[in-house]
Amino acid sequence: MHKPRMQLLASFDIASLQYLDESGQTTQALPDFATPDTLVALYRQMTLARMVDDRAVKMQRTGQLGTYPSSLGQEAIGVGVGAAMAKEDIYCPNYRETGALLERGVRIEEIYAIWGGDERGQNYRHAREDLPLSVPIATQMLHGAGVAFALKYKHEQLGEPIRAAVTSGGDGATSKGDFYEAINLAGDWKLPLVVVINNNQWAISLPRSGQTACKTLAQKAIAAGIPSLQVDGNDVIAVYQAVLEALQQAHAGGGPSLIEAVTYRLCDHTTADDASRYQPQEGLKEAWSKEPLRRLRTYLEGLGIWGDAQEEELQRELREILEEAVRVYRQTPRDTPTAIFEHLYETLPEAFIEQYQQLQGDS
Amino acid sequence: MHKPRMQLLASFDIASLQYLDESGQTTQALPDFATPDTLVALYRQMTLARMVDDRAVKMQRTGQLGTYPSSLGQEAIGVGVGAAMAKEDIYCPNYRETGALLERGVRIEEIYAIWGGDERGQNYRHAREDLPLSVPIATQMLHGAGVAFALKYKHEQLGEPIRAAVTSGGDGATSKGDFYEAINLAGDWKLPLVVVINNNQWAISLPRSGQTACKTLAQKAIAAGIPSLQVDGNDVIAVYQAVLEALQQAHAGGGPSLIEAVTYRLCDHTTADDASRYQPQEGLKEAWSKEPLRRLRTYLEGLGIWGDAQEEELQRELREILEEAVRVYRQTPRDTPTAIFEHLYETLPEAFIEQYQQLQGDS
Amino acid sequence: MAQITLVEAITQALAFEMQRDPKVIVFGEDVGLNGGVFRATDGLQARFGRERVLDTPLAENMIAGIAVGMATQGLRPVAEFQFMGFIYPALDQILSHAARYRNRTRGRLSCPVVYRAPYGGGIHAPEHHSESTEALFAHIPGLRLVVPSSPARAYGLLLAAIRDPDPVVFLEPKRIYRAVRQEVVDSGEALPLDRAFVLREGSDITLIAWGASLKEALQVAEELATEGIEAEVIDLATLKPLDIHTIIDSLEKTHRCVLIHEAARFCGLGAEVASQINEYAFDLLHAPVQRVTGFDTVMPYFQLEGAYLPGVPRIMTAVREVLEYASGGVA
Amino acid sequence: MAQITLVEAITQALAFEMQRDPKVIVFGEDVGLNGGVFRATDGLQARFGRERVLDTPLAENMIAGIAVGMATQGLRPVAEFQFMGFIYPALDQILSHAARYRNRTRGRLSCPVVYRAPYGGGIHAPEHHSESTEALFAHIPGLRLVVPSSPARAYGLLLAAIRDPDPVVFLEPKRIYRAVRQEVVDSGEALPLDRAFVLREGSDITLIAWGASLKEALQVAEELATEGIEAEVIDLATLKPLDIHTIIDSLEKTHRCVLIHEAARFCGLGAEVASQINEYAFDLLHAPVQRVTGFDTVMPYFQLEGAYLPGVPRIMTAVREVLEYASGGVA
Ligand SMILES: Cc1ncc(C[n+]2csc(CCOP(=O)(O)OP(=O)(O)O)c2C)c(N)n1
Ligand SMILES: Cc1ncc(C[n+]2csc(CCOP(=O)(O)OP(=O)(O)O)c2C)c(N)n1
Ligand SMILES: [Mg+2]
Ligand SMILES: [Mg+2]
Repeated sequence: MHKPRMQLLASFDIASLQYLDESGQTTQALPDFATPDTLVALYRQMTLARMVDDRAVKMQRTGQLGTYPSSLGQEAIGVGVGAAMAKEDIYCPNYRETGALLERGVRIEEIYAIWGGDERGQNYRHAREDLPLSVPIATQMLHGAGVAFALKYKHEQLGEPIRAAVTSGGDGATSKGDFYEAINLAGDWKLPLVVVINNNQWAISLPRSGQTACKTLAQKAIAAGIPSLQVDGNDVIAVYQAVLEALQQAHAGGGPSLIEAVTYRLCDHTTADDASRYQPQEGLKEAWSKEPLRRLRTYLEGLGIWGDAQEEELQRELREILEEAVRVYRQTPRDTPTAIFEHLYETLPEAFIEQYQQLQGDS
Repeated sequence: MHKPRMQLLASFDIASLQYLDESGQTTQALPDFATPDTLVALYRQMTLARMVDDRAVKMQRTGQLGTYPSSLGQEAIGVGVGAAMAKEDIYCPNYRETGALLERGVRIEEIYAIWGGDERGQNYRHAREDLPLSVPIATQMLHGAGVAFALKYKHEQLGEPIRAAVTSGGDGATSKGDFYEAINLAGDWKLPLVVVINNNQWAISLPRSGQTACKTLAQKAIAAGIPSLQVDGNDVIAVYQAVLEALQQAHAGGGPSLIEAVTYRLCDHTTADDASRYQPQEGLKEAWSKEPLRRLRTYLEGLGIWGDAQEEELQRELREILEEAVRVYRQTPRDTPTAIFEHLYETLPEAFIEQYQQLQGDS
Repeated sequence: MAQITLVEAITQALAFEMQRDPKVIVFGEDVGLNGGVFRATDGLQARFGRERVLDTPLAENMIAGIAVGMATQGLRPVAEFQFMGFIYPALDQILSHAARYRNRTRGRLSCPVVYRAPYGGGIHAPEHHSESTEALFAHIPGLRLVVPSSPARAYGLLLAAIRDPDPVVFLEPKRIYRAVRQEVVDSGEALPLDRAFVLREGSDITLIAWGASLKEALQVAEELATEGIEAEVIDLATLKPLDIHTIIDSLEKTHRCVLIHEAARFCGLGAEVASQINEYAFDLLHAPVQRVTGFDTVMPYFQLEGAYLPGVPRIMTAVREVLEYASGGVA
Repeated sequence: MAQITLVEAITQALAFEMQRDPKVIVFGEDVGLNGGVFRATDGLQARFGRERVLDTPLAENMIAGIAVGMATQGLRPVAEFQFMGFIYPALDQILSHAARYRNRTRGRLSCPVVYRAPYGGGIHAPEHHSESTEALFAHIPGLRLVVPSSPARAYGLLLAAIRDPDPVVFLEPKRIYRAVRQEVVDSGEALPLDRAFVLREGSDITLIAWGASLKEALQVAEELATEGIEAEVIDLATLKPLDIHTIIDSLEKTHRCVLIHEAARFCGLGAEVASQINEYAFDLLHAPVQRVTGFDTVMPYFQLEGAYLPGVPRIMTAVREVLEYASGGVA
């Protein structure tokens, strides 16, 4: 049979990055930022994220919160992303990055308000330019590209400081056209955008293997002509380093990049889900052995700067913070019904005043 | 500065295929199918496609046809695709593959009817299972994936014969989420689908370089985890061979693949367009030197089986066919106005009978 | 025989038709092993296999588009969108292709797809999980649009939808997915896709609704009955094509009408129904038709969804206005 | 001063506002060097540079989505969709995000985008190039929806749309892009986005339309005038929010009304306008409001588009019916 002779046009490699393995051992020299102080700070924030999530799930169970998507097991991604970002960068998140929100300055009671069914939660006191949580999968990645354009435009045309946008999404999000259209445009227009994929192996009940025939999600960036890599998403140092480099590239005018952070969803998809219907027990057990907090703690213990005393003190401190946030959340009175019209437009058009007044009368 | 050490996870190559170069010389041994008879048949069909397009443009200029998208310069793609397909395979085209339609058995007067504003053109007498032309960019690629699923399902579950689907689109189409979602699903579900990209360097006024940062369009298949290659789209042998292999793979249960066929749009985008507003003259001149008909004719002449006599005879024969089709097209009476309701549903619901009757009364 | 809920009736209809017709396939996000986030496809994959009950990658536009391709080749795809709030990426394929394939090819190819989606508010769900934008689909020529409101109608209408030779958007009022149980004979009998159902007869006023809002409509009718006012309650069920005859028949008795829907008022389906009533029954009306609807604002996060939804008090107010209306001009 | 067409007025408004406000950027398919397929952005790239007038890759969902991101950061994006028939992939971003950003963040972020698209039939274009599905957008809470019908109104309304702090869908009736020329002072003066325009005064019947259909509405009014019948013609211009007051003021004189639109009838905007008229002016009406619209079928390929579109004869028939209507029931 005829065997055609082909000419090689292009070659692409996908590589992965890790610093701390699952047993808390370093696999290579740590990057410069990874001072003991920074690592403790990261550990603190991951611990806080886990507590915030845990408390949210408990509140949902007792009817104090609506459906909630925990980030259990994935704390290194959110915290790594949030910590590597400059304050001036803009975050365009999906809905599952508790750690990143905390790093950005979103208050715990705001997170609770959002999932407690109150739009006011998205009116962050800090991080006022960051985008709100986005529920429709992957749509936020297009916002991310738009934000990145705006930041580039405002820098280059209007003389404002250099900034970049970071957007996040799940493994499921990479199947949606929005994801692809966003990275393709970002590559085409060389936008200062960092796309972080939280590959937690599941999109509700669909395992990562059912989502795409790709060996890695990182390789999807090849379709946009932009650089990408895979990182150990349970290794906060690797996440931080990858995001830092990506942001440096973006800030320097080098354009976008994509980071696939590999982790595992150690919880139900949300409190409305029952993962035991579809999730094999073995996978879960193995995943627990790789989770991000313990490995960092082991490493810190190895450095001799962490132990039970520090852990207890940290837990106590964070519990206090959490309790205060829960208190504020619980004590916030409901918004007034007319609020549903008050932010629809900057000024409510006359055509809707009658409805507004009817609502006033109703309540 | 810290230089992270990375681990290689995966590597990908993109290669290209050519048999006949622009001067009509072979660059490697021809595949088995490329007998003189077959090559003459391909040349005939490419010539016919060019004549059909040319006449369409002329009819548009004289008000006998609506907006028309010529495939001038791109005839090798349509003809190569259509010729490589088995009759039983299903074609899910965009709007610019005159050659493929002719190969599939779509009649010239049907093509003219479509662009003459008459849905009856899409009611092909032959190729009755093929999909109609699709105008909204890239949407047909999802149909292609669905068709491929149906063919696979009907084969594996209902015992019908093995068949595959072929879908085509332009370089512009590769920027749209539909394209990506289609290839990702096809890879995921291992569907018998061949995706052919007619990279004619332009999406209306946007050059290929403005569409994506990718070096090749073929590499976009890496994002779906499916094989791909680039072919010289002005070399009908290369196109034919690539589609044939892709179809063999599909028929054998090996799943989808993507073919980027590189060519050049030697005409306006459509008759409604004026390419001189945006197209550099040099590019066009260079592209003319690579166009597909002349190189094949040169090759056939080299074989000693083609010359002015054969060319004249062919022109005469095809002109007759064309004139007959034009005659049929022109003599077809308009459809009756009520036709706009008669195929809306299988049976027009009572709720619309009144409107139907009003229309009857109007006309 | 077992009493089943509306969502169980959906499952039962799917199972019946899959058993009867090997060309019926079911797909969507999480419809396989997980049985759908509302369990509407529960057990189907175990029974009919992974070849006929398929989890798709996450892409609604894709789900809609492949359904078109499948249907043109003779399959009977039943595609699930997880929530109506995520159906919008699919609108292009539904509007531009599914609804046009038969017409475009002058009958050569057709598109017998069913697009299912849970819809509506009132279950304290997160943002985008409480949408009712049926009017967008009602405007699309070539579609059928169906909303069941009881287990029996869910069963019969879904069977009809799957068997229909043309595309059907089938919206399931998730607020009442498990609200009542009813005996539903698994007989495979379909209900007509062009008829409204009179759920309660009455001669004083006509209440028109569909889906979950019928709960409030019937409640209002009960309350009115205690005052001796008899409301006729009509379930439109098939929103397109609309059964205006049943409505006019009712207005010949009642001369007064209130329309109820969760969706925003402006350009909602209520506007179409009201317009047709005015066109066909102008002289029958003793009062303007009133619409009680969701407000013309975004569906709120759940703390305030109660303020948004048209509850019994708002319906009652409208009913009283309509009943008390005294024509000031024409007479 | 030069007389300009509607499409030139669009260009003029874009140029004025780009000059005035460096945060205004224009993008879409082929809007740069090519100046848009209808030349609405002709010359803008040459004048304002490739940084402010950008050709995008081919993806409407992307165009809509990046506009949201840009707008939240203070830019004033004006995005072009090449034809309304290709806007559907953008619906999700427009409905789920652009229209909700302000509300979702309780005013922290907003989304001052303009989404422009040529729309409507009658130019013998290929399939999908003649759509008028404005009703889909009219149903979306949080949006403004605007359709100009003259060069001057195109100029003033587009300026208003760009300056508006909230998202605007701006549909341009391409059938009349070059139908008339008019002097338009390039003064930068915007028109209000919540007001209908009375194009012709009359006391016998009110004709309501928008966009290209006003051509036929005015033609009908001319014809009626020769018979001594004075039709008032209203251009809705801003379809959402709707200016019902101007309509009711007119009905106080005329008591009769015909609505005209190209879009399919079922759940078209005509239904909403008719419903509001019935709700607010029931007693004023001497005849049911009639709708003259596109049929409830797919916009045909161009050979039969004339049969589909609501032309002068169909409007005239409806007008006569409304004028001759004698109430049979209420009086
Ligand atoms: C467009 C859209 N479709 C469906 C859903 C419902 N849904 C919510 S989360 C989810 C799975 C997402 O998986 P992935 O992207 O991996 O993110 P993860 O939840 O695992 O973090 C689905 C289907 C949605 N929110 N948006
Ligand atoms: C979704 C969509 N957007 C816009 C258009 C208008 N349009 C028609 S062809 C075209 C360019 C297509 O370019 P390409 O995919 O390269 O195909 P080509 O026409 O070059 O064969 C555009 C923008 C369309 N038909 N569909
Ligand atoms: Mg996931
Ligand atoms: Mg092209």
